[in-house]
Amino acid sequence: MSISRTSSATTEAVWEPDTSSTARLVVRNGLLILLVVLIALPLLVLIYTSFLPPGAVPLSGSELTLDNYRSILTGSGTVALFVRTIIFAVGSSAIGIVLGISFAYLTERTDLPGRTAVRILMFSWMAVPALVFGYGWILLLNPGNGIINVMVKAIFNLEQAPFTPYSMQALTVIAGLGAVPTAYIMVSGLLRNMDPSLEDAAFVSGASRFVILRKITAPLLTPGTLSISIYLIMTMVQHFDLPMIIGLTAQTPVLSTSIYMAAAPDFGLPNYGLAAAFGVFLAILAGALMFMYFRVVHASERYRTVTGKSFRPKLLHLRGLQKVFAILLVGGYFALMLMPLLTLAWASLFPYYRLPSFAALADASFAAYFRVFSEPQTFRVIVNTVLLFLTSSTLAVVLSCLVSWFAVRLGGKSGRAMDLLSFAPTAIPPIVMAIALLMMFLRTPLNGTIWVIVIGHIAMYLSFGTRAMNGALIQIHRELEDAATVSGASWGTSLRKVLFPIIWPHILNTWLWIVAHSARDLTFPLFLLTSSNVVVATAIYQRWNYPDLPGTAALCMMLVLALSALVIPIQIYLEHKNLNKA
Amino acid sequence: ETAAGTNFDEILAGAKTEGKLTVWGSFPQKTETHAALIKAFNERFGLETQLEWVPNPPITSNSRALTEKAGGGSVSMDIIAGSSMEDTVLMADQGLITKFPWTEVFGEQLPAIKDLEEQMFDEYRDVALPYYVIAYGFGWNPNFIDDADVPETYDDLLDPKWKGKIGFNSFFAPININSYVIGYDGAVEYAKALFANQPVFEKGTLAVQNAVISGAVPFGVINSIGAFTSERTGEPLKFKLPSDIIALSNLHIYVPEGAPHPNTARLFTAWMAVEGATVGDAYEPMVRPGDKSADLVRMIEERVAATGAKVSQVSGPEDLETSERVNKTLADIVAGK
Amino acid sequence: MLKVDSLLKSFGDHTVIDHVSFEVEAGDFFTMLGPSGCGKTTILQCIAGLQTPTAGSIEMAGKVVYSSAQKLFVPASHRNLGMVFQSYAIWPHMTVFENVAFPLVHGARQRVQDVDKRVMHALEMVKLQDYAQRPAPFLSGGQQQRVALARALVHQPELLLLDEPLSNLDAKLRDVMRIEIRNLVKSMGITTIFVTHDQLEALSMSDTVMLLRGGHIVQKGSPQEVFLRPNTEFTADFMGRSNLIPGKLSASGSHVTTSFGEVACNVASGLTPGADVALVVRPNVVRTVAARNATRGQNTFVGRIESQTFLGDLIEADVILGGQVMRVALDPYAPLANGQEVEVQLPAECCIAVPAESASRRG
Amino acid sequence: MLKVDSLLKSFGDHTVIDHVSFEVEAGDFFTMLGPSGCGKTTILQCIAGLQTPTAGSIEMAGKVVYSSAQKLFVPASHRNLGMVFQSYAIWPHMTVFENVAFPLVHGARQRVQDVDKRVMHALEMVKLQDYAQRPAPFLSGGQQQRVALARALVHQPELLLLDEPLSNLDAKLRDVMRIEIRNLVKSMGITTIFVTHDQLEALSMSDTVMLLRGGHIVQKGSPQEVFLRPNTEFTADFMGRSNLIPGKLSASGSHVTTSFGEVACNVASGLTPGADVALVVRPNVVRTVAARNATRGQNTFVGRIESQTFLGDLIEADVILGGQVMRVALDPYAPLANGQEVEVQLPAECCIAVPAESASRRG
Ligand SMILES: Nc1ncnc2c1ncn2[C@@H]1O[C@H](COP(=O)(O)OP(=O)(O)OP(=O)(O)O)[C@@H](O)[C@H]1O
Ligand SMILES: Nc1ncnc2c1ncn2[C@@H]1O[C@H](COP(=O)(O)OP(=O)(O)OP(=O)(O)O)[C@@H](O)[C@H]1O
Ligand SMILES: [Mg+2]
Ligand SMILES: [Mg+2]
Repeated sequence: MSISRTSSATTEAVWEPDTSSTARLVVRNGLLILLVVLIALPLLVLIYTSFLPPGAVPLSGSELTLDNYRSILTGSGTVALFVRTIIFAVGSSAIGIVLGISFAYLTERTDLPGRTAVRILMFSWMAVPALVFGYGWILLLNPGNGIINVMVKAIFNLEQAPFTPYSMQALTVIAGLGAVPTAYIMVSGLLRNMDPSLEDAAFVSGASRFVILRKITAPLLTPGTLSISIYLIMTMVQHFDLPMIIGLTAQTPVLSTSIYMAAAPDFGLPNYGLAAAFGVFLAILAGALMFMYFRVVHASERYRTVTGKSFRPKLLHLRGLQKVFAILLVGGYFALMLMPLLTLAWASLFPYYRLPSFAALADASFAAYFRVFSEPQTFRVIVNTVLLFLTSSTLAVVLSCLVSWFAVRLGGKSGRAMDLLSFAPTAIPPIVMAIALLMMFLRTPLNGTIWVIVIGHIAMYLSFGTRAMNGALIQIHRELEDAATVSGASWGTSLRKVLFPIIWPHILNTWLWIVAHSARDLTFPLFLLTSSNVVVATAIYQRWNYPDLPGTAALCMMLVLALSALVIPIQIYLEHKNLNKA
Repeated sequence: ETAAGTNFDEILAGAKTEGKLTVWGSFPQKTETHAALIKAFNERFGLETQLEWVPNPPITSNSRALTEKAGGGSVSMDIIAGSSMEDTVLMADQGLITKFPWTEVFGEQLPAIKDLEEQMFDEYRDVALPYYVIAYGFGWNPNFIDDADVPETYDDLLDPKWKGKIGFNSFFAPININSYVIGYDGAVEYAKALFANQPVFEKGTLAVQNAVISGAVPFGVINSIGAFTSERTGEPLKFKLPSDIIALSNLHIYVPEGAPHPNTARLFTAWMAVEGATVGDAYEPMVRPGDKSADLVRMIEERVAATGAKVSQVSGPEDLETSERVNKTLADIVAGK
Repeated sequence: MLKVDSLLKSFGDHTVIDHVSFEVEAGDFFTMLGPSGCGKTTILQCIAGLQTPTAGSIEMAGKVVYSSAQKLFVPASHRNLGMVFQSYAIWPHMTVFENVAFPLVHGARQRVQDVDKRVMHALEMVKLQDYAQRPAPFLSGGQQQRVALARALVHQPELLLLDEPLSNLDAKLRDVMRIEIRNLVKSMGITTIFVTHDQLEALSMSDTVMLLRGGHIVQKGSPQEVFLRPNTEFTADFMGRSNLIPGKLSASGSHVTTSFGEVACNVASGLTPGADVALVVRPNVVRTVAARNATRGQNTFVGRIESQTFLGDLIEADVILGGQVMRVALDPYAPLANGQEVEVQLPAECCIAVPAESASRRG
Repeated sequence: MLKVDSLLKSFGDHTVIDHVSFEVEAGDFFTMLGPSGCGKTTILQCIAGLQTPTAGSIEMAGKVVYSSAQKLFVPASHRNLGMVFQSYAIWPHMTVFENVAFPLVHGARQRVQDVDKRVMHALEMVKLQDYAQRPAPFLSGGQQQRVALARALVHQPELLLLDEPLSNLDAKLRDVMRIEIRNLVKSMGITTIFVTHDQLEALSMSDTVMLLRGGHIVQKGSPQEVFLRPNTEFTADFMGRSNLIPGKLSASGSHVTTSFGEVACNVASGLTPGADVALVVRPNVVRTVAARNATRGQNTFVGRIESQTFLGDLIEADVILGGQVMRVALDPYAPLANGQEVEVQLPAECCIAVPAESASRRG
């Protein structure tokens, strides 16, 4: 890679087939190095760690063994563990996808009342930590005094509690419900980009609405849906909050909880080696899914339909029962999602938890909120949290934009490498990533600060960010950028002044998505916790274990409100912008 | 970083220059307690130390310290507080903590330190100090279960009528401690029977207590600290010791190798173990091991006298070995192996 | 066959189809022509049942399929239509065969027995029988266009609707498809409604052309009628290159007084002497020769060539004639020089006077 | 001004530009014409610096901007170009003014002082001065096209590149813009390279036309040369409707023997007597009259009208002539009937014999 310059001062001449400007070259190589450090290095640490003997800490100089693999492969429970993991991941993703598709169809293709509100709410739900839902559901469904159980028992005069959150089924359903917003947002993007004349053509051919749905709409959405499903399954395989608080009792450990239990037990030494070896299997599983993902994405290229200029989405008019049913479905979902939140809100009002009743209302107070706020630590927690999600999401989005640009616009070997690298974190269990980061930054001044968590989140959410930005970039005609280049704009200027402003709504949406996920993530903050880097998610977890239920609930509510206050206005702004454009 | 002193004066002098202290510990819990402790400590020794208390469980602190040490640097914390005897021994074996002549150095200012040292068994006499004692028992929510119905013994928990209704620590405490009385085989057999009764696992004994208070389970196996705390706050929780086995566990406080403020750390550790409970108990229940006057000790004596319950407490390295085996086996069972 | 009566369609306050009425004879190739946004697609979609009109009625083969008065709306799937979309709307997840078979297999009509035979027959009609098993995305634009046609025709609809089916094809292919489509539907005798904004397509394919503007019908008739006897400046201008020369109708009513003299011409009906008119003269009817000093006949004027553009088959030249620019077609094989004096003859039978349009209405 | 030497561009094994060399004079309006996929855009993008050639060299205003031998590549932003894209590439998040000001404000060149004045001047040139503050998406196609032009010209580039700038406009607007663009760049004296697949655009706008096919140059010359004296069947066919009649060059070398007789004609250079040739006859040079029984002169044959298509300005008819279909243009104002016997006269000076092409090469 040599750069030669002509003598002319105004002429910047380079010799590098792919990158025709020095800035671009520098950025590309910088990105590649960054991605390798951020992603390939943790993978290496993961593999190295998996060969450590039980109880050894990485870098302690202990000799390497195959014991962990041996114990996993010969352990009688391994097969069951994998099967359970897959059932959980596939099951919950299926629920998420099916509901996500239904809602996306209703809001994008029918005249369902309150479509915009649904869209905005869906985005806001994403910001609610899975933990919050988990705790809420436990309060609602536990066999002891779960509100629903108590009510159903009273109404039907039952002896036994009819529901329990502590079962594989409940775990799957609860996780599935939580996955709906993510699925919804991805699917509605697909629907928006579909040429409605494909459906019209079938309608004119004499097909009924149902046949069209079955024979045209569904198959057309299949590749896109499949790739979304694979993505969801991957995140579900690694999802550990809910399996932790529900699955343990249900005695249904999955891979992610096994890793966590090995890496962060309650006594003895963490078995990093075993955790990493599990992680390697998880990575292999995710890698296989990733392979499928790329196959599917590739296949879906040819499904991308040419759209004529008569593109004008038409809304299906819902009639009578259809409308009632649709409203019930959407309303039901939101009610279902609201219940755990309301339960927590209720719990936050009392010094100790009581079953909801009017009698109890007399004792309600905001004492827990005041208590939480009066603690000196709270200020630091808030600062840390804000710092964490603002910087990690902003940096992740900036990186995603650049990586996607190289992957989509420039292609070639380096583009593909970046695409693959940026997607790889999906295959690395977060906890393993956290261990790796701890190792990597131990001797740096970053150790123990919030910045290590920021780096972890950037690495984790890069995969989503690049997927989203890839999608946005593909839709933008590259002539728009070429026009800037030919106008004499440098590469940076063409991105800054032309490309990014055009895909601004996508950027903002992606940013919000990462904000929401970064604010709710527990794995990194918990694993890398020190005195100075507590964030709200860890504070919630600590309080729950304290135990301080009202405090926990109060913190949860404050987090949800704060995130909603951020998400909802931006969503309204974006909706408004979209409407103006149409 | 200051050099670690070898006698009280050096340590005190060192502490004066250090001025900071980072403690990673799960007990005591409240920030008010932490504030009161450092205030009393500073007054006692004429210091102006600032305390940073990170409420991490000992296992997190231990593994972090080990990792940091292996990584070749100093560790993040000055003091780790809350480890069981099992974990303390493990850390000593890993070289994270080394022997220190506590009585020799601090015996004059804090005479009771000698009693505490004697609670450690010989091989590990000087590596750490016990500063907390907890007893396991049954906690229940009187709103959901009548006092009379609450099980009396561990065997009562196996009754099928409690299926799915018992709150239990997901890391199986105190079955491992009970093994000192019932042996490895007895503990494993018991655990299998208990798991078949589908207890509601919560991550940690305190989480079990939480579930009981919220009514998610009518009762569960909890420990005395939490029980006493709830008693003070008026939460709907009652506590009693089992009539067959009373599991006791000491929690320990120690200074890891490479602590950034070794002098303050030593001084605070010694003071905390000896006098901390007296100061802290005003804010949350704290019971110093060997404090004959404590309520807990009286409760245990009464229970033993009334029912003949056996007290199960670690008494030597062979016990630790047993409990480690139990833990491993149970983990395998739960993992489905 | 098709009867549209007083069709009205508004979006909010914005009326895009303003009480349009017309009839289409069975077997006719009927073209709706007009500039972008004039409402062609909207009318077609109302006929198809893909949009609901605001008011009016639509009758198809004697059956009312929409009537605001009777509150009647037959959905698209029950109107027995064939339709080809601008974007083709070929289903990418199916083979060519499956695409074409769809209306037979999934249509709301009675089941047909010989799906295979009929699909293959339809594919033969569009000469794609060899491509039956090809996945639809692996077709060129022209082939996709043909598949769309076969799909629209396979169930022998009573009415075929075509919405700018040629606009995504390149010029050469468009020429070919134009003829193919017309021959095909004519040979099957299917009534066809064709939407386009390209006058050449309209002229070359249609039996009847209906020219629309801003939701109104401007002129309706055979291609020759519309082209040769425009009734408005708009029609004249829209149907092809035209000189629109402002003038006044003479007292006799058979001449137009222009800046360069009296021109004998045909006169659109309804014009009274003295009216402001536009004289429509197509460039290629003008006979232009180098000026001779001989006596000049009727409708012959002298001008000067201002500029020329070579267009291959002809040279388009601007001739200045009494201050007026007249565009004329010259023979490329017999070039004239710029600035040259020329004699311009306007054949009276090829000139037509239409009502002048206020400047603001000129599109 | 521009010198492209032995330009090679491959994608993997697939060579799309095969050692193409040409020069463009300063101030020339130079058009690259060719069917879809022949490599026009690729050449243009190599000139612009938006694609990197595989080998060759490109010189612009005396400076080498690309040379594989010297390993030199000047990026697009430093080539001082103006470019108009097929999709206009108007930035939708900016106003018209901001769009046009962009090259001045963000260009890599020395800062200019009078941005406002120069932008308004550019907008005046394209008659959009009143639209300066309009957000770009609220413009019609033609207006967007003009903005693109203003943006490409505002910084007075040395070279203007146009990639099918008219193909997204409707026919009427295309006519207008064709003239406007040519006048504008000619008045500014800017060297322009224009890419199109529309022969009418090429003929009407260019000083020089370069016809491409499959990455090769087929013919280069003035529009008249290329249209009137095609050197291949491909050129003849591509430049406009042509009858390509197979025949053999007679011994005299000035006649072609066809299935319906001997035709006197011009002969492309390099043809030897007896060679297989195609006789190129444009439909509109053919004079067709109802058959009379008078004696017939040279190049006059009798045929029968097979079919006719009304195209407005003319009627295109197929005449059967000795088993050969000859397409001719008829006068729409003097119609002839189908089946009628007609006399067809082929003016010798308008007929040209070119080397016959093997069927496989016919595009
Ligand atoms: N859903 C809608 N909401 C508001 N206005 C609409 C809607 N659909 C169409 N219009 C308006 O109706 C008018 C007619 O549109 P239509 O699509 O029928 O035009 P068209 O003649 O087919 O034009 P084109 O040649 O561009 O396809 C346009 O002004 C358009 O903006
Ligand atoms: N990135 C690419 N990879 C592979 N082949 C390509 C690529 N870009 C262009 N080609 C091929 O190069 C050839 C020339 O393409 P080019 O875009 O220059 O044609 P064109 O003459 O501009 O055609 P059109 O009139 O359709 O725009 C085509 O066969 C095309 O398929
Ligand atoms: Mg339309
Ligand atoms: Mg091109």
